[in-house]
Amino acid sequence: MSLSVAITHRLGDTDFDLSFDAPDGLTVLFGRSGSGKTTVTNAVAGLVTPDSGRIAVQDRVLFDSALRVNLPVHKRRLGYVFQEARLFPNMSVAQNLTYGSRFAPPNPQAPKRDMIIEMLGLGALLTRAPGDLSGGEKQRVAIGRALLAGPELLLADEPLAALDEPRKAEILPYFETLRDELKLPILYVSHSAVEVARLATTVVAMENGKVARTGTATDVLSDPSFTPTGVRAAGAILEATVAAHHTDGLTELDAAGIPLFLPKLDKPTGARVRLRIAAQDVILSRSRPEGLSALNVLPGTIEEIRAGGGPGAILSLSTPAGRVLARITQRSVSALDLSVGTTCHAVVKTVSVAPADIGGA
Amino acid sequence: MSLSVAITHRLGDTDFDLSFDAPDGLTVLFGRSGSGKTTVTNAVAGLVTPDSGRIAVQDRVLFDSALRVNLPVHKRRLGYVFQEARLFPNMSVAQNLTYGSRFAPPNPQAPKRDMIIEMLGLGALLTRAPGDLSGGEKQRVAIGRALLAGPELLLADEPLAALDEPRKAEILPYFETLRDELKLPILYVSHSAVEVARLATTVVAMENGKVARTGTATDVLSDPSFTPTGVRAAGAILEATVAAHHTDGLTELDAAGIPLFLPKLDKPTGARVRLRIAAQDVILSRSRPEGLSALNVLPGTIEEIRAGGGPGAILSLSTPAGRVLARITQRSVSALDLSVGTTCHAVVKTVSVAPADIGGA
Amino acid sequence: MEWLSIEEWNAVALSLRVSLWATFAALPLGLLTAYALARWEFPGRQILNGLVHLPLILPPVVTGYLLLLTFGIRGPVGSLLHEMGITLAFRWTGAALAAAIMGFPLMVRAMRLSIEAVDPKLEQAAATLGASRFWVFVTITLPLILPGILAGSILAFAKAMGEFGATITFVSNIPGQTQTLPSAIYAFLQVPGGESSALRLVIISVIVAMGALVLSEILARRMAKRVGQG
Amino acid sequence: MEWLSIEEWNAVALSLRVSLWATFAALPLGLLTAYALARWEFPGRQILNGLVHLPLILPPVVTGYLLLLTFGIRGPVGSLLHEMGITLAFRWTGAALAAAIMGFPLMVRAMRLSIEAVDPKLEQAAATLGASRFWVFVTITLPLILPGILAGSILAFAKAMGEFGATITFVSNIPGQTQTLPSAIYAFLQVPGGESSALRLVIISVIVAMGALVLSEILARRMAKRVGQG
Amino acid sequence: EQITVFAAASLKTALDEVSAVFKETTDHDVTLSYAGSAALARQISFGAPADVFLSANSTWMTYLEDQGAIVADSRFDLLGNQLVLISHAPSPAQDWTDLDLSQRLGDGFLAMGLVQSVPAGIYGKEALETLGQWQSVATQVAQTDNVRAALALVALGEAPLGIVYATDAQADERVHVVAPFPEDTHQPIKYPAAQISETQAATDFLTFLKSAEASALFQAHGFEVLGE
Ligand SMILES: Nc1ncnc2c1ncn2[C@@H]1O[C@H](COP(=O)(O)OP(=O)(O)OP(=O)(O)O)[C@@H](O)[C@H]1O
Ligand SMILES: Nc1ncnc2c1ncn2[C@@H]1O[C@H](COP(=O)(O)OP(=O)(O)OP(=O)(O)O)[C@@H](O)[C@H]1O
Ligand code: MOO
Ligand SMILES: [Mg+2]
Ligand SMILES: [Mg+2]
Repeated sequence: MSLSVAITHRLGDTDFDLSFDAPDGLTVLFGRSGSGKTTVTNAVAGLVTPDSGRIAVQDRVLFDSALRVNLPVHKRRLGYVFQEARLFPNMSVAQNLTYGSRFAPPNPQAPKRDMIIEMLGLGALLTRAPGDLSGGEKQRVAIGRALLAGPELLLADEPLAALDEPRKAEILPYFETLRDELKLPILYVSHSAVEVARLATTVVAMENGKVARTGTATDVLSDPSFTPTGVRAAGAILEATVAAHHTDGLTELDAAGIPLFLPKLDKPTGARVRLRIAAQDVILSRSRPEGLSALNVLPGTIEEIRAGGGPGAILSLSTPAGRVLARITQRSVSALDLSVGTTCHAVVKTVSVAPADIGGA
Repeated sequence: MSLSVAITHRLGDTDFDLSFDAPDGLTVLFGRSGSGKTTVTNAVAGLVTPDSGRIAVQDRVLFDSALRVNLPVHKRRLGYVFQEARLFPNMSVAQNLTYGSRFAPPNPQAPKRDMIIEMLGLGALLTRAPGDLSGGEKQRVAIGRALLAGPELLLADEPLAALDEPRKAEILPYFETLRDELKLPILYVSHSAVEVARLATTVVAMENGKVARTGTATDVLSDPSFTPTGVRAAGAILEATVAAHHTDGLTELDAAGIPLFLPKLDKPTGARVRLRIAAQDVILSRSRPEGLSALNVLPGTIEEIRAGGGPGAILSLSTPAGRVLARITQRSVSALDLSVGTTCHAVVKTVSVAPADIGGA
Repeated sequence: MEWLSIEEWNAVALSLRVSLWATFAALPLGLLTAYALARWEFPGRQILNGLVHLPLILPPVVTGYLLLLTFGIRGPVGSLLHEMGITLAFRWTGAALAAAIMGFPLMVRAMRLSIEAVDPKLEQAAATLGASRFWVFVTITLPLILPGILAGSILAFAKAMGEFGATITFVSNIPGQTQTLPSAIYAFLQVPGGESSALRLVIISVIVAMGALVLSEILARRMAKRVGQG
Repeated sequence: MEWLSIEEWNAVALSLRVSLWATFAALPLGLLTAYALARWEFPGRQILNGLVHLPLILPPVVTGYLLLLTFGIRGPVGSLLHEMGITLAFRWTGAALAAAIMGFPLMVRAMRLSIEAVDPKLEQAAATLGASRFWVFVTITLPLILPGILAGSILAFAKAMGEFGATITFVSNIPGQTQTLPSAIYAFLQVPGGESSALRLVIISVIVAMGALVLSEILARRMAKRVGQG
Repeated sequence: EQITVFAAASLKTALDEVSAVFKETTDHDVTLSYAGSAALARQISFGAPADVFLSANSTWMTYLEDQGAIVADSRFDLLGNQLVLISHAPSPAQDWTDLDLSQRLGDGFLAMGLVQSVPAGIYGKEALETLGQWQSVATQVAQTDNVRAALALVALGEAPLGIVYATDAQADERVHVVAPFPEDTHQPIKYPAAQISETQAATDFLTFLKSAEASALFQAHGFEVLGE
């Protein structure tokens, strides 16, 4: 059990009472503004002392009110990317970046300074004072500072919210590396379905200081009844194997026998990958469609139809590759005469499985 | 000419030299982290005094180095939502919200306090101190504070970045109202293609202190060669008229004779609306597709095919409703034998024109 | 109370009056000076800064003597004020002036430190909302520096309660007019066996000043709670 | 220089030595006290706070008298120290002690204000990066409060340069040992025709203290530039 | 040998000269510490390293004597002084029999030392009481912490009249002596001296104070030398 949290706490009018156990990997805290994500993260960091409970990472107990254990913040060996950058105004960018390394025990696994500076595009800013940075630049420095502390547990509170898309696309794979290669336990707060789908091993959805739902990213995001941050978050996660790299720049995946085409993936043949297919990106067709630009077609059987309050419906399709969600209009449901048990085809455009939605499985 | 900016300025290592004229409406400043968006916004606010140049809103000159005009900040009648909330720590949330109104001349047009509190979900927080708010809550208060100042010019620097999707969806229409009904000139910094497409009258794309490109949202976003914040931003903007509201919750639009179906729009029949169709959400079909759940089909002729460095291509389609962009794989381009002049059909799922992508025209 | 003579009670009352007046009268000018030193660039800034500190640097007797030269009935300023009907020499008002001047550097330094700690970004935010410089100061800066103003005032008040050298040199010791607690204490200490009488007055002086101190701490806490971290 | 006698030069040198020692020796304790008052909750906090302010509240003569009672050769602490080979009474070290104690409240208040202005969020951030309390203080808090430390030190130094009442009462006015500038000025003012000699010394005292003041301002500016707004 | 002399501050000018001569004529070195008599006496009683004490009044010397802090029988009255009424405005000398202090004062102040603790103030009040003039001026007395401050008030014209020692009046040309106080109106003004340590140098210094050479210097500064 990598990260295990069970606490009660009272903050202002909000009563926190939550517990979740997350396996190795990256745990995303998900939920609306004010639901308590930062507070939980602070509790793990030791910046908030819960009224009672227990917090442990791997086999290290950070806090246990019963055993009267409460490891001081600086002994928890964290990196914390705060929601606001919190750079040290008395130091240059370079000094901010290396601040943590002087306290950390030597760790050959720890990320290298130059690599981080390169990845975050901080090369030109090293001698700057934090006050002379733009909002996004500050946040990048904060990310670098946390990573360079060589932490054994990484906390990140909406680390990418202030960044532009290309920068996000550059940084996201790095979080994957931390998760998969360095096996760093990560607690990650995010509002973004894309980030959740791509990074989360486990999703903890919060509501008003409580856990509304936990589960694997696949479970939580493919549950058509659970869309806490808007319908756009609904989507399914499939696993597939890299089958071939084609000369036209496409990579062919094998999802339980079904070929899927994606823009070139930087993974060796045979590698397992994880794909997110947003429910709204799926078109359903009764017959196998011909003459369409969309390359990916998954045959399946309708398992469930959930009509929302609006004109839409979310259909859950059982395919050989796994469950796929489709969000279409109720008008189409009746026009195509779809009901539970109907067989049909899910059509997914190649490129709608966007780079940011693909992660190593 | 609603907002007209022409300045040169040096900040650290960055040389600013830019000019743009934006008509009435909402101008989005768009660009990568560190490109100078906040600096330009600060210059309009009067918080940064440019080395030279001229800034005017409607017929009010705010700054003119030649005429030696430099209106003090407090006389510029602004509302400014800063990138960081900057709430007054010595005041409650309620006091923060009404701070500007005591200085503003009485203005029957100004938004009503209760309406803003309701929209931003601040009702339960009014007596709180700013230090007791979550990150997103702070940002909401900051938005409310700027709006309640009854400004004649609104500046907003990534106002929605810290908010979750449902909250964004609640606030976006309000910016439209400000733009369309109160005719408030707005300068809006954003990284989000969705926000740009939905809100922008004019887009000013910045790069390293310079204007990389300006134009209407339609122009800039439908230009397949210009995708500064990632391929996801490419897309076309169509104008249409509300034709009918159907009982199944769909609204039918008339786009130059082509019927388009959308989830219920809160606009009267006959109203003009603006739709964003992201290039990646479009599927192309040689024949008119049958038996698909997608309701919207636009026939057209291929005008341009732009193959990028990767496996994808962006096709520009001339349809009766206007230009539509489609991003598909080059493999599909050859499989469907598409070339300039080919007629084909653009298939768009109803719901892929998501609520946040629709704005009043 | 029996253990204090009427004259001693008068000294207590007078010391309080002098110290309170000194503190409150110095407040506006102290605040202005602190603000100017913290935020404005002007020629003579360093000179003003030096001038403010002068009473701290000079032995109190010298300050008192300079006050006498300047604000005495024959002094350039004193004679002018005298014509306007304001007499400082040999009056409690003069004692208040001496106390105010002696406490001025302490007051200004404390206020200046807290002004320098105010984040200009908040003031900018207020300006964008339509607040003129004046209103920014009143609604944002002032509330944020209240703890500093309080700290400065309490320092000045405490100093005023203990000030002796400059006061007695400037306005001498006229029971009921200018005989403050420190003068009375000093007088007792000048005669053998006067220690116990002096001690009584010292205790009173300590009680009064400590009361003010504790009060100011409570106030400051309350403010700090309100102001918190934005 | 000809216009100062050797004895007067000695007084200048001694005053400098006493003031510098008083300031530097008081620094660590002053910082600790300021930190404790600003950040820690402990029983007796208010009492400590009162004690720190005492030298400000009491007339200097009383402070000097209490010092004599406590740290004199026959005093409880003084006799102990004496046995350990440390004599304060009637030595320049005693003058430094008196000056340090008189300047202590000024020093502590200034430091405390700046400690209270440090955003605990920055200190938390440092802790998450592995810095223990001690290192947080050294690497974050201390650099951020340097302007306050400087302000406090300069106040204490200026006060030390001007301190007279407590010093002359505690350690007398012995040339070369305890005759500081203010004591020398006092002695001149006690005799007919001494004013011009006193004036010379006053000018020197002002020049020295102003020099220190200007220096501290320049230093503070440089720091402020470095620290800026995060 | 090295000796330290604690002396009342008002003796500074005269004593500086006297000790300079002493240093020249003997091989002793003298350090002089000037302060108020009260401060010096207390310091001596707390073990100050003084060898000789010159007080500006008898009470503090008696205080030390009672504590056994001075060398037995070494005490003697060294100097005397006279109390005078001075004015800022030049005025002819007057006799106390036809001088109405209250009337001369008008609404001005009478500057003098603290009447309960500073010697010149104590003597002054006593004299005015003897002369029957205290009651009429009591509320107009501006008391200072030392007699030099009272002199300064009159010299600057802040107070029209003041009571100081003749030695002070003589040294400041901005003030004018209106009337000396008759000696029988107050306790005699005495500056007692005594030996604190039993060193030879201290004895020598006290002996030298009584010498004709020293007497001449004291007299030059207006003091009255009290023979034994
Ligand atoms: N005070 C300063 N001194 C020197 N350089 C500065 C200063 N403030 C900003 N800059 C630099 O100027 C450039 C523009 O900054 P600006 O804050 O306008 O960027 P931005 O577009 O708002 O970025 P972001 O999206 O990250 O907020 C950046 O490269 C930044 O590093
Ligand atoms: N110091 C405090 N006193 C009282 N209530 C607080 C305090 N800090 C936070 N809260 C409240 O506790 C709840 C949880 O706050 P928290 O900061 O954990 O939210 P969050 O999920 O991180 O939100 P966001 O996405 O907006 O950052 C919120 O309702 C907030 O208003
Ligand atoms: O320091 Mo003073 O001696 O009386 O104020
Ligand atoms: Mg948060
Ligand atoms: Mg910015």
